[in-house]
Amino acid sequence: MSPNARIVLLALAGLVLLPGAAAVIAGLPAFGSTIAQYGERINAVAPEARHVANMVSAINFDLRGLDTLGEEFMLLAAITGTVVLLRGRRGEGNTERAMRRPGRAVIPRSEAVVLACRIAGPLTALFGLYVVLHATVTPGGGFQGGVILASGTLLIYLGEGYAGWRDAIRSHWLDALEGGGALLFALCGLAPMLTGAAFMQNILPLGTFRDLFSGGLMLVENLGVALAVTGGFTQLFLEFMEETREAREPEEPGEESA
Amino acid sequence: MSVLPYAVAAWLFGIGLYGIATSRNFIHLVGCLGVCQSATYVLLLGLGYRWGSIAPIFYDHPPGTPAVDPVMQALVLTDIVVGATLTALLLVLTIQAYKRGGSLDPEKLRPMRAVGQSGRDRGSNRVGDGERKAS
Amino acid sequence: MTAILPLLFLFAAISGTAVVLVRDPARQVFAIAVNGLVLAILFDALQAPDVALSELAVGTAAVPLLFLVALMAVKTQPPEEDS
Amino acid sequence: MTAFPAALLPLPVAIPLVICAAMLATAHFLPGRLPDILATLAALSVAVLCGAIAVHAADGPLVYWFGGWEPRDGVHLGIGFSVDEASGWVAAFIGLLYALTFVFAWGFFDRTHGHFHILMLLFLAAMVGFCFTRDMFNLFVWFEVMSVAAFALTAYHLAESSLAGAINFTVVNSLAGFLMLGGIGLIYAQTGTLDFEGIAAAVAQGGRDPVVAGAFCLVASALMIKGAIVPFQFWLADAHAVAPSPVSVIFSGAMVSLGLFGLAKVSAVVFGGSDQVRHALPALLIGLGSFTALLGGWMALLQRHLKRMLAFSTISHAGIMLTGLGALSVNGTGGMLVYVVGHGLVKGALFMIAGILLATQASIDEIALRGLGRGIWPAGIAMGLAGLLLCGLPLGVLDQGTRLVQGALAQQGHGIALAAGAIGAALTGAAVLRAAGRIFLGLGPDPGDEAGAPSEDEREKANRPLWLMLAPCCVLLALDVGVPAGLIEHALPRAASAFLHRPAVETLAEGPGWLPWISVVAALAGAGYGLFRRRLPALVVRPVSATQSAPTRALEVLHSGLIGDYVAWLGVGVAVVAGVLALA
Repeated sequence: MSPNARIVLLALAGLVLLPGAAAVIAGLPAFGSTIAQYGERINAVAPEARHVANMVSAINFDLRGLDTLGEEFMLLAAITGTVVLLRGRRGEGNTERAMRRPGRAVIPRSEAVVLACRIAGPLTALFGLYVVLHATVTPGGGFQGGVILASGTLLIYLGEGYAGWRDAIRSHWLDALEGGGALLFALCGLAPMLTGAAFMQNILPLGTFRDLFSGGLMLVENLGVALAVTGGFTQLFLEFMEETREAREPEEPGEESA
Repeated sequence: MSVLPYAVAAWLFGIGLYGIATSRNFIHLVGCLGVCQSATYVLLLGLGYRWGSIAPIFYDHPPGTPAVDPVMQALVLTDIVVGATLTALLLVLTIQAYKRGGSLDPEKLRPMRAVGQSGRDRGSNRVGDGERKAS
Repeated sequence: MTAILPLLFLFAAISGTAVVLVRDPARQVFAIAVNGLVLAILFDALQAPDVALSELAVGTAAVPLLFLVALMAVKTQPPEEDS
Repeated sequence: MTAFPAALLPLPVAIPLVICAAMLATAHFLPGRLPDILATLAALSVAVLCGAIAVHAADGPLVYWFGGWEPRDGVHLGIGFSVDEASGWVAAFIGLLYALTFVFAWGFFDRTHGHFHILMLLFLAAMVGFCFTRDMFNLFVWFEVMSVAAFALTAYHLAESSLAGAINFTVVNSLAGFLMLGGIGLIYAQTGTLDFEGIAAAVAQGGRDPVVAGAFCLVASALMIKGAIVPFQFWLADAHAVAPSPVSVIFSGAMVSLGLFGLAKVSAVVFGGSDQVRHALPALLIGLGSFTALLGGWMALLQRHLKRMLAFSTISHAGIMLTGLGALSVNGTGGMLVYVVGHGLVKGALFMIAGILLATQASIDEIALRGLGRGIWPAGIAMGLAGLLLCGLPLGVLDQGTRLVQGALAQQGHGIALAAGAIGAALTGAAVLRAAGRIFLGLGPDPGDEAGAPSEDEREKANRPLWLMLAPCCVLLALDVGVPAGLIEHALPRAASAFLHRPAVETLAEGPGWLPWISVVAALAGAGYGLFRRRLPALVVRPVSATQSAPTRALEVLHSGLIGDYVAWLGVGVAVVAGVLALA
């Protein structure tokens, strides 16, 4: 089909769908007028039932924890898939050591960059940890914090260069981190069943409302998610960076962090 | 105003589809897919919003204060993870496809081409990519 | 507040359209990052700070980074000769 | 505290998840064969558990609330699993198919540190979750986990065609996910709940509502994309043809039909209360289904790449399943459920035979393989039998499903759908039988139109003995033929009514007994024509070739492999669904 025919086809479909979309939009409750009963009910019930302030975390880790379990394993599937697809060509064996082109000079980095990264790295890590730990009281949680932590590891790359980064971060540690985090989450589901409770039932002490350690089992699940996401995203960055290394003329490290 | 968010969501999905249909570069195409996905974020959060409500975090406000719908937010959170995973996977596929096929153009990469290695193969029957002009 | 929200929605529509219309992937990356940022601000205005934080981490940092690296990988590597 | 049988419900999902997380955590220390063993055992335990659940669900659906969040004052707070007998058996069948696939692939993926097994186990867990859940968003989550695992598995070979196929698959199915999520957002905003029952109750009270129709349009389109219904079918041939053969077994045997299974559940249980949806469904499903059955069958006949041929045959059979669904009766849906299992068994066996040819003869091209299969004649017998079963040989589970679907269609006077299904099955059977004859008997020296079809050299590692690959294939065929018909006849009326949430019926009608034979005869005739074209009088051959060529070329051009085209057709498909809903 020629591109023009394609656009005509799509436009025709759009024309048919337009009145339908208009009818649907007209039938929806006006923007901002009301929210669904389910959400309203959770806002009413969950603070008291689970002693947590952040309703989104309560839903993610308790009320609808199964969704998050699925989501975590979706991430795991994607990252495993990425690893399989990227390594398939390189061969599994090559990934343990930094791939350095023979004869390539190590590019010196300016002192300022190294220093800035050595300062910013720990700060990013701290911020990530803060976001992870405060899942039940303020915005954030294992996923957001994990992504921030993984981004922080990229600062090692910026400051210490590729080889230093590659030496600091080993692929099978990341596998262990990712798999271990996901395993922890899944076991949080199964463990309560041993006591006769339901899958993922919150059987731990709930703590005090607005306290950092509130929410019981949610804290463990949050930790599992944080581990899995940190490991997973770092693995993702690592594998992607690896793709750029086989170039004939490697790029100046640092360019891509714009 | 009462329909704007939904209209924006529909627009984003439509323009994303248009982008995918006309894209000549896989990396660009992955970006367009992200636009389609952002339509779902906007739709869901728009549906879960209520004027004059606080965020569903009862830290500075006592429980019982009217808050927006936390369920929609939880759904969108999951959706964002979906988006990140899809983007990563598609980019990997794109990189590998480029290495194999030497092109990032969706019009040039074909899943399977017609071959004619059998004994009596008539050219008229072949529907190869030769018939498609890379316009 | 009432005036900001519609404006943000319109910005989201415009920046999304820009992502589609900027056909050069190297420049599209910036459009994607801007789109992510606009969406993050919009989500925060919609009282969804959790989602905004995720979108900030994923949409403006992680995803554009992956795009950049993919672009680099494609630019720096000649395709293989064999299949 | 949940009582015994219901307390089993989370396990078939949790066990594979735990095992694959543990496998990933220890990926670099696992000895060679352990992933194979663990994965096979996990899949078997899923099958056994699901079977046990299905047995217990005979008296009524088992319900399980995660996190102990039981509904309070009629509001569903948490996520629930609700398993009726039919869903349980379908999940058990899926577990079994995985176990046999793991045996089939024994040692095939030994260089990936168990990563293949991790993806497959995730795929399995997602499918079981998809069958069991009673929550719209949870359905979406499993739908996406399924997709993501499948995307990565498709591209495993890293050849150009497999990457292109995987990209098409990923883009189209991601769009399906977005559509589905949009639909879920709409229905949630309108009804205020995500639980199947809750939505059903709200929908039934609501009357004609464009939002409900719109939500259904989006969700149904998404599931039809997964189920490869025309005009959403394009991705399937690209993806199934290039995926490693063990993965294709799962794709065709379980994933596609699971999309339609989901559609059956959603349209009957969730949106069944809407008059608009109920009035639109028969025309929509039977129309699209008949068209799909014919187009898939015709395309299958024109292929020479064996896996691509089987992929098109899957499209055709998905169309037949959809017509069964479109009857909107206990009879039709029951037939479709049996058909899902039977088709999975037969199609799984056929993809395994394709894998055997890839491994032992290092080719998948029907014409290139001519006569090369003589050395592995047991595979030839299996392929011949599978081809006959595929076109409707009155024997076994697939045939029982076919008859029930035909019975439902005949009852409601859908003659055209009846004919389309029979012709579609005959065409796919003809294609498979022609390929079997050419490969294993060396017949058909001069290929017809199929010579111009796309094909590609491909090979898979030949590191397994023939018997190890043949055994799971034979088990699948034996199951299809061997499961006593009386068992299904006895349980199905009850199970299908429970699945649809309708009052139980006594017996189910079957279609006319001569119809399957017509398909078989037509399939044999079609295969014979393909193989003995040379020896037939020109009077027969010329008109047939003349009518074949033009539509053939047009169809191949349509299946262009270009993602832009597919997206345009996707838009058309959604518009068709919306149009039919609007007119109802």
